[in-house]
Amino acid sequence: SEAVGEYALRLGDDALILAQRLGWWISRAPELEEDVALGNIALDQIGHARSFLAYAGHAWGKTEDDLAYFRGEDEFRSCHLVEQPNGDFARTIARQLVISQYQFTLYARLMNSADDTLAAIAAKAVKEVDYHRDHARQWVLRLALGTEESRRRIVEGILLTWPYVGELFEDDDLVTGLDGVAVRPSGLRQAFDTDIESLFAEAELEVPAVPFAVGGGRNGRHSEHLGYILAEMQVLAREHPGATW
Amino acid sequence: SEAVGEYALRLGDDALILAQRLGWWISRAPELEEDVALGNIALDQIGHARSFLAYAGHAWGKTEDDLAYFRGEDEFRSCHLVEQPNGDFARTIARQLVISQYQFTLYARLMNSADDTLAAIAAKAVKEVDYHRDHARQWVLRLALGTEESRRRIVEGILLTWPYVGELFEDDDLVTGLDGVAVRPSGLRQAFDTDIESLFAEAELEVPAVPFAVGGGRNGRHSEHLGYILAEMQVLAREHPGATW
Amino acid sequence: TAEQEQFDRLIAEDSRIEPRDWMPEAYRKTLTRQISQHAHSEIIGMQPEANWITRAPSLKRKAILMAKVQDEAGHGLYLYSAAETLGTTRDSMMADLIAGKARYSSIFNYPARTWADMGAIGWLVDGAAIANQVPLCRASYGPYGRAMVRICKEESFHQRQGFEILLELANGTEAQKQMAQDAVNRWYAPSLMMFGPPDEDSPNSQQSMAWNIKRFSNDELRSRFVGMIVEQIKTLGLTLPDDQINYNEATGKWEHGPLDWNEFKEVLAGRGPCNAQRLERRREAHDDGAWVREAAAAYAAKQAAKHSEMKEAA
Amino acid sequence: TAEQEQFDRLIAEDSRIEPRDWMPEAYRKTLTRQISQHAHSEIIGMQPEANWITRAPSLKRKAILMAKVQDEAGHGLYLYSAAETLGTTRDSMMADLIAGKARYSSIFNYPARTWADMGAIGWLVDGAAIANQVPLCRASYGPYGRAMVRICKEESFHQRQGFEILLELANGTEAQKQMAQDAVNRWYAPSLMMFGPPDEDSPNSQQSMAWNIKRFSNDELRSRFVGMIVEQIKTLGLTLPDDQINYNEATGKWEHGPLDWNEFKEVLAGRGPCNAQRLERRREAHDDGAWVREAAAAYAAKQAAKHSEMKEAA
Repeated sequence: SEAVGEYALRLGDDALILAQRLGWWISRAPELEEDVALGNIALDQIGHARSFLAYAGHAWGKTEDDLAYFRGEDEFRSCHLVEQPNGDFARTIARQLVISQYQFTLYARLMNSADDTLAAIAAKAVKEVDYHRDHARQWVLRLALGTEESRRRIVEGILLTWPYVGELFEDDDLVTGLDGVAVRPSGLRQAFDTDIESLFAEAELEVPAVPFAVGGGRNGRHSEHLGYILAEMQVLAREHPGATW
Repeated sequence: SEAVGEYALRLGDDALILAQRLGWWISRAPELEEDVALGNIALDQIGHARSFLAYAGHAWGKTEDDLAYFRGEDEFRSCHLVEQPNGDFARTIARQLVISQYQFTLYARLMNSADDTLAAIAAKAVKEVDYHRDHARQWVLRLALGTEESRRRIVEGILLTWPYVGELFEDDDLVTGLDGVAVRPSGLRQAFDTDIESLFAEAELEVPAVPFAVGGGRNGRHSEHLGYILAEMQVLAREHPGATW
Repeated sequence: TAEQEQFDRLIAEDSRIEPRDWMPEAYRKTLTRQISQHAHSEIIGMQPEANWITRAPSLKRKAILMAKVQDEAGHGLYLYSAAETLGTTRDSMMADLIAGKARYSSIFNYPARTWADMGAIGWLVDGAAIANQVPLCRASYGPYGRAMVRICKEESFHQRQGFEILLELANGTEAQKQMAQDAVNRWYAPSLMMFGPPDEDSPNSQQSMAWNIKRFSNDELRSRFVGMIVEQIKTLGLTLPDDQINYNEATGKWEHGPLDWNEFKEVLAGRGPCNAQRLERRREAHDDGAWVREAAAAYAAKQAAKHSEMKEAA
Repeated sequence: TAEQEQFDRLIAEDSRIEPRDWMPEAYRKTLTRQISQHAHSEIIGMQPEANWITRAPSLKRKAILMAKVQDEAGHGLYLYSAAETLGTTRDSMMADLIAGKARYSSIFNYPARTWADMGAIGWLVDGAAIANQVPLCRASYGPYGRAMVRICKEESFHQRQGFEILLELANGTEAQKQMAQDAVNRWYAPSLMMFGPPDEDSPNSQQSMAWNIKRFSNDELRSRFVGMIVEQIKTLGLTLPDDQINYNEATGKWEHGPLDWNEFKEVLAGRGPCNAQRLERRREAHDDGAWVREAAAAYAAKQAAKHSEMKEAA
């Protein structure tokens, strides 16, 4: 149905935009091991994006590439979090921590979706995201407890990331209407908070007291960053409409 | 003629791509006075670009916007220098020093072009570029003789910029064929070297001994940066072909 | 005191207070806060528009937009200078801004999503700013009033350019027209809220009016602004997203539909779409520029030292 | 000496030299240089392809390209490890690279201008690399040979993917076909030069062959490669920019037109289109990552200290 398609778009767009951001790091990471690790995470995310978008496309007779390359900014359904700039490595890790904690619980629950396809994609994805989550958590510990500079930077990275946490957990008519099929974002909040608290306790960090930014990504109201991301991502495909690659 | 049009494209594209790069600084400069100053320089360059491109367009029945927004990467004629990233303020200033020294002598000679339009554009532009040149020279002095950090940065900025100096002074069939109309790039070299030497002597800097990078911008063979610049610059115009703004 | 009497007399005469004049501390504080907030608004206000400089869809529009954003930096400079005459340095005002301690106009916490926002911001946001600022040209504090004269002249130029952008879009393709209408829909209410809360919720206004800083109440200015745009929207061939606009013959004022003051308070409290982003960008530019400012200062000091050495030697 | 004799015997038997074995200093030096250059080439070689990750025109291609560039980082890791067994640390090799003291394959100093370059690099550059590297799987130094086995397997996968990209373009729109032909035109000669100078100008090759590091001469490998691509280009329906390719019945070897060895030397000397850019990017990534590596090291040290404290307490 179109509602399921809309829901799959949200999941797919988060993964796609995140992969697009992470892809930048490949050849620029702090060490070769991280070129590999961030590359792996980006690859997993692009894999999830393809699955979700291909499935979403059924609702409108479109392919994953139609959706990725030929939608306008207001047709994307990504959250503001994944649109945020990479910044330094600490900021990327902070964003990665939040998104993978969120995706982990989300996919773990989506495995029980009444929609078999969503359940199957989630069952595969959750294992990979578990690794992403672990990767981010390990780095948060290393950076928070490493050197003075790394600590300053991860604190700053978390501070810059936190305004975009709130949007992830907002319910709306679409998800409440898809009871049993979609996972309610608000229901993921507690697990998220618990996981963050235990990590931050070990890392001697605090959840920053910053106000949440108004989101709107699920309705096509994006941060000012998305336009730039799409201009780059879509430029070649749009120069050759109808071409296959 | 098409040859004059081609020549005007080179001048216009240098100015356009430089303005595009400089435009990024507005709202990000080290102090408000520099938002204004870099904004002024960008504005002057966009003005020169419009004059040159409008004139170039006569050769093919195209407008300045046709040329700016609907040419592909290989149809641009900009030099690699102006395509280089902004980097930090020092790198922008180093690039600005080189391009405005070059443009200043170029326009000063182009005022005597047998082509009245080119001569007129140059006569107006040379006064503005004289200010750009002075702005860059003053900043080179401040940065080179300011603090240890600023000195380190301007030395690095110059080092990163110098590989792209050589291309500016290369002659080719087009310019030699336009004798009396075009200014021969090779003929600008001596004035450039003299001006840089006197400045560097005062700033206690040295011309870095780095090999020149192979250019090719005048024939449409660009640095890897230009594709990104154009993707951003042209995205909106191309989304609405035929629209006026 | 005699000083207070002299001050009161100047105010009563509607004369100007100048930097060397004595003034009550509260007056100084109020003005410093207002002028610096105004300066901060110019600086932060550069960001939503700078967002479209590299993507402007024609070279003419790119040049106009660059010039506009650059003008805003210039306005910031005038205003910080005016505030400095009251005894607070630009550096300390900047520091407050970056620390998140100072306010700026809340409207700049909304994103500039499309090119049409360049039109809507120019027409509505600059329009509201001008309606606010024209009376400030007669503000009792001299340097502020004079800065406003200069600024208003440029702002009305900007407003006209914004209107032109919308007009071009409204007469363009279907997609362009939609883009224009969408931008007007999004900026309409926030621009009305730029005049501040309704009079009954704006207790500080009284004192500012008594001091001849403010000349008209929030609601009065808002009503005038509504009257202005309700005419102009017809020329655009677009609509305002408010079906309750009407002219009240009895009061002689324009009235509008209810505004979501809760949203206003949320954004003011930091929970708008772009608050974090705007401050981060400003902080980043400030921090990244620190070494440049230090270098300039060090160089100037060395030059000064050299100069005085030469003088002594002579 | 007995050690030298033992070494000579192992080489004569075509056996493998292992890290714990004695080896002549010149052998160690030659290998260290060759393996580290090879590692550097993998790392620098990531850049031209990374240039298209964010712009890949389909999600499938984006995923394949990401995986490929990531594999190259992996190859770099194997190779640095192999070189480390000869007694030089990765850090010091990296430092040489960044200081501009170490070489890497010159071909990566050409820009990846269009998407079709992803095809041409895969097909021609990886193709030439494989032709070079397959014999290296039998290199006398054990860790090098084993690394090459792993790498060659992945590289041939990459080459096939590059070929597929070109095939898709060659069968696509007119613009795609042109893009493909243009990329083949640009990468053909540089890929042939990847095998190194003609045999008569390559004096070092003799010693490497005597040590069973190198197995075939530059010209021999180049000729085989030409024979391979001359067949494959037919399947693509494109042409190679060389009308002098022919099979010499007498020698049983493929011959090609003259190559511009002057350009080769220029690029080698630092005067290619992207030499400065490639090194700058690597240096930037290295410098920007310094604090991260320091943090990881500091954290590991703290954890180790905690661990040994706990052990002592137990």
